[in-house]
Amino acid sequence: MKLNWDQLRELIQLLDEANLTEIEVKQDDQRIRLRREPAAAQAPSVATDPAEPAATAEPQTKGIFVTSPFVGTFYRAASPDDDAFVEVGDRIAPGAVLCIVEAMKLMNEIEAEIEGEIAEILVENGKPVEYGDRLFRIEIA
Amino acid sequence: MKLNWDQLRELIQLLDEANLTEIEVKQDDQRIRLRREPAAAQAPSVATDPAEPAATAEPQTKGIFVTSPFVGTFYRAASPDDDAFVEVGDRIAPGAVLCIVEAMKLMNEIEAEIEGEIAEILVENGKPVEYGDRLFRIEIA
Amino acid sequence: MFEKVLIANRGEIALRVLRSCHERGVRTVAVHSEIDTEALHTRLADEAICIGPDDPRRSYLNIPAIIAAAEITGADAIHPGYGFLAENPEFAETCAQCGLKFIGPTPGQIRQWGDKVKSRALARSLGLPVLEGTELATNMDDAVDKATALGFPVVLKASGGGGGRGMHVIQTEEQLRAVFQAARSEARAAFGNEELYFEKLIERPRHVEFQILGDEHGNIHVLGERDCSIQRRHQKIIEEAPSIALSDELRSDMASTIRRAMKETGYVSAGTLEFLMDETGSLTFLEMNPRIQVEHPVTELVMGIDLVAEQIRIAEGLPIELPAPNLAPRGHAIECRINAEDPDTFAPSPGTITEFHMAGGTGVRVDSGVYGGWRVPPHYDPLVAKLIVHGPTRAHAIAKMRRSLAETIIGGIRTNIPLHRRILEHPAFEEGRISTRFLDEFSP
Amino acid sequence: MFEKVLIANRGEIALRVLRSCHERGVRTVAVHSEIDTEALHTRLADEAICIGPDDPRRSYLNIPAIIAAAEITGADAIHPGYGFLAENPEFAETCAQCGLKFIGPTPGQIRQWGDKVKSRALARSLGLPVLEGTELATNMDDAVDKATALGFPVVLKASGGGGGRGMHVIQTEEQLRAVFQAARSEARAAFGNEELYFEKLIERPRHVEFQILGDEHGNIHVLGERDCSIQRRHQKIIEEAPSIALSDELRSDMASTIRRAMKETGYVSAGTLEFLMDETGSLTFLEMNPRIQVEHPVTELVMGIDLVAEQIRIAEGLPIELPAPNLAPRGHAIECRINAEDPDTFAPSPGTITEFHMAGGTGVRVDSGVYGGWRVPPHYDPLVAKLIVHGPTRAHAIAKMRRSLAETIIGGIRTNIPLHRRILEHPAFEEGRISTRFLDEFSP
Repeated sequence: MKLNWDQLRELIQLLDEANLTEIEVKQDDQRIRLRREPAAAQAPSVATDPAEPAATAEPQTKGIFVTSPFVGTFYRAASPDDDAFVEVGDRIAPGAVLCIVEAMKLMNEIEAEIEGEIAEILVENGKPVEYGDRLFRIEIA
Repeated sequence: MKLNWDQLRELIQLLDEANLTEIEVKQDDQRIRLRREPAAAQAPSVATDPAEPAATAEPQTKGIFVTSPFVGTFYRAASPDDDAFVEVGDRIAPGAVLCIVEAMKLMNEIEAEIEGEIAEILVENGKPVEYGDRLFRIEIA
Repeated sequence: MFEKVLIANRGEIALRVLRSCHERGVRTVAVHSEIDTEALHTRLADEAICIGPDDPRRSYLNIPAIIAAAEITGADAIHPGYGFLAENPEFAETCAQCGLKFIGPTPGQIRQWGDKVKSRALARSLGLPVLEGTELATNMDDAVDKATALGFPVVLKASGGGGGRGMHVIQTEEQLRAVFQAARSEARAAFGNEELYFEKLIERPRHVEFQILGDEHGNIHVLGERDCSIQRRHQKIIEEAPSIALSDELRSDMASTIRRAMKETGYVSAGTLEFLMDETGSLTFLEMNPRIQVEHPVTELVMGIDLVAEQIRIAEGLPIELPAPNLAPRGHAIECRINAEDPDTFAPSPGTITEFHMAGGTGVRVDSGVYGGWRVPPHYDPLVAKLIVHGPTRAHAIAKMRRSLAETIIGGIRTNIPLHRRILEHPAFEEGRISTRFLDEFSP
Repeated sequence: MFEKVLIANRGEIALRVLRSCHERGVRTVAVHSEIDTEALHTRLADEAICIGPDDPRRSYLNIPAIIAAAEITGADAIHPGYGFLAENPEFAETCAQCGLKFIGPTPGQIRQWGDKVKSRALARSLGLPVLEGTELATNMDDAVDKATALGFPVVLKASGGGGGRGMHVIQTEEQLRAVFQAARSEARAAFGNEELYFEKLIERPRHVEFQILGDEHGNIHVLGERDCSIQRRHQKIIEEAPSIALSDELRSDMASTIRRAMKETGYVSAGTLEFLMDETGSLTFLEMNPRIQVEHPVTELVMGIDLVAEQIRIAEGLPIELPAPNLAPRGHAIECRINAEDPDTFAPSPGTITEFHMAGGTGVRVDSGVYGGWRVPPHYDPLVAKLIVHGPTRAHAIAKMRRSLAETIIGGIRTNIPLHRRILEHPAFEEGRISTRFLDEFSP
């Protein structure tokens, strides 16, 4: 048996549809092995999503995420009277202040580490953030 | 045995439909292995083997197993002074008495249901047997 | 002392018995059907014998197979658990004939309490308060006469029934005429006994039952009561101890009356006398169950005792051994029966348990015969676990049960946990305003 | 009453606190590191906040992150559990500065008992029996003089140590000269404090500790003792209550002495006074742990109390609420700490738990922060479950623990269950001939 590219794709689809975890095909002594993952390995259903690691590139959305290095409260401006540090569409350079995360009455300025464009602001002003929460998406043009 | 592409696809479908977890096909010593999802994938490790259903055909050993329909004590003869009902190599016909399983002081004669040859006697005289324990393997010539 | 006990049951009660045996240093033999080859009682016993196919009539109710299993393993005694053969006097007799000690009352005692009409008469003769009722109704006209004399509404009951089975509430003569023949056929089919009789209907009763223990030395102990009013179609689903509906005086009066009555019958082993309490707070005898009950743990928790260990001691001929001569309940205990069933439709939900995380921590007891990965078979009782909590007061116990239900996760099958949560959150339950009609009236 | 409590811990103790909060109707906030996103304490809390990466220094020991988590969730109070920040006086102070109630003793009390040399002096001044020992050794020659004056063998201890860390048994002057400098560097590295002192060596001591509770109203209760002699390298692995080594007279004398001493210091919250018992049966003060301990459940079971609920009540400013004024232990309780480690080499064994079936039934309590499918992270404490049993006597409790260990199955990781089984089967353990050297001497 020889597999071609289309057959391989179909195999992968079948694997998914049949809820298998493993297909083994060997050529000469012709060994074929298909395995299904045992059902019960899964955990209680009150799941929450794991926090994203800082600055993760995701295949489906372009760009880099800036995540919170602290637990605290997210502020887009230095004070209620000031303008926001950045807006969507702004070009930023490394070192540019993006926001403040307040923890224990300390105002921690979060700076950009890369050059790019603010594509999305993911947290509302004044809202609490956890460690690792995504704050901004930055597109590197 | 040579598998072609369509056969492989059919195998995967069968695996799914039959709720198996594993199919293994080997070429030269012609080993076919089909595994059903174990009832207790996550289970404690003090496992015992599931009792075989009565009269099971197995791929690796030819013939039919005669299993015990009762819990009790297995006797190969009507009394200690008598000859055994059957010996390995004997040809038997349906209705032939193969052994006795004693339960609650009742001597229950176990009869053959098919024609064939006694290939193996799987329990020693005087030993306890559970429901479903294999007593004899009979080859249907 | 017994060296080896065969446990003629499955599920949580088989494990319950196994545990008390192992703690006592007694070896255990499990019997099981084919589908239960990987069941927890099979796995954890010292020996396991397959006694037949999945159909319980051919395995767990198969007397010759069970006796043969005891014989080939050399067991000294058989514990029947509850259900299956626990109240079958022929089984108890067969054990005795085969030289096996039956861990329970005598066959005569099982028989004595098995027939519901005779047991009412017996209870009355022993001085127990018995609900107003009739003799057996011989035919339709006789039934109408007897029911009319008693006064509608009445409950039509099968003499061979029990545990809530074979009961019909009858409001009028017309209704009686419409159901009598069907009820008779049903009773014959279900219990092999078509005899029917009537009892007065209590509209909104509490179910209150007393736990007793008797030994071969003539000792009888009444170990307080349980309130099992939360029921669905006469099946208990939540039980507690003590009952908040009993005054100390009534509790102590009932205990004396029951002790005297059971001493007179020479009762041996564990048993439960069930009563209905009407709106005025008076108790009338319902039935006597000559066996360990599903809900026994709530009594164990408040009394600090091991009822199954006592059953074993009693069967060995030893006297009952309690931690103190006059035990009083300490704190409050609640049990929720967690069943593999849809919480709304109550349809059974067998299948593979993919996740099994029971509550833990202080004051929480879990009695269960299942585990993650186990496939609950469709052939048997849907009980998958008993979640039992113990706290200093009823309010504490309710709070503990709420948090325990909240942290219990059973995946892969549907369970009645959502129903239990709703009941435990219900103000009427919290305030103790409960009766056997709780679920009908509050539909929580 | 608190509305919301943040639990600054993980694993079984986080769940333990969560349970008492939920039973009290108090909402909970879990904090967790990234790897603990799916941990049970994270899942079961009302709210969960990720406070940092896996390294505990950047998450569970990260004071600003924990305080910020309390601030953004609006928590009223913080329970520190044991370990991590539980005995950090700066953390307790920071909580107070930020308007958060620290559920534990005052920062001053934590500080008072944190330094082992000062705490010995304090204990002596409070009238507690203290093991003969020396002042701090300023240098090598001073150390030799002090140890010689005390008389070899001695134990060289770090003033900043505790919980068995920073200890060396020294048999001779030569040995002392060989290890002194290294011990000093080690103490500086481990505790940030290089001070060393000596105590007399007790060859085969029992570890006996007393549980206390104090409230803001000046009440002090001594809730009996625990025997924690079964240790491996000064880490307790089996604990029981009561200790069979104490006569009723000694128990009551010690309780009076401790009550008087702790009343004098105005101690608030739960705490434990640890003692060593020598071969003659006399007790000498070892250290005071100003927090809840891992082994607290054995006290809860024999006393019928909830120590964590009392900690919360006390922090709310309420008086301690016990079921009876003079509690006496009822029955006997044993705890086995089940660790994710090789039972022979004691190497940690993190990994995915493929099977998790804990014992159940009467008299069995399980406190665990894991579940089937959970991956035990390598970054933290290897404790996966505490198996705790309660029976009417020590013999019953041993029998119950044996059967509980026999039915506990944890797959996918190695655990010390086989070691526990061997200890529980050992005649010396059964007879109560135990000391902190049990494992060295019997190698069960």
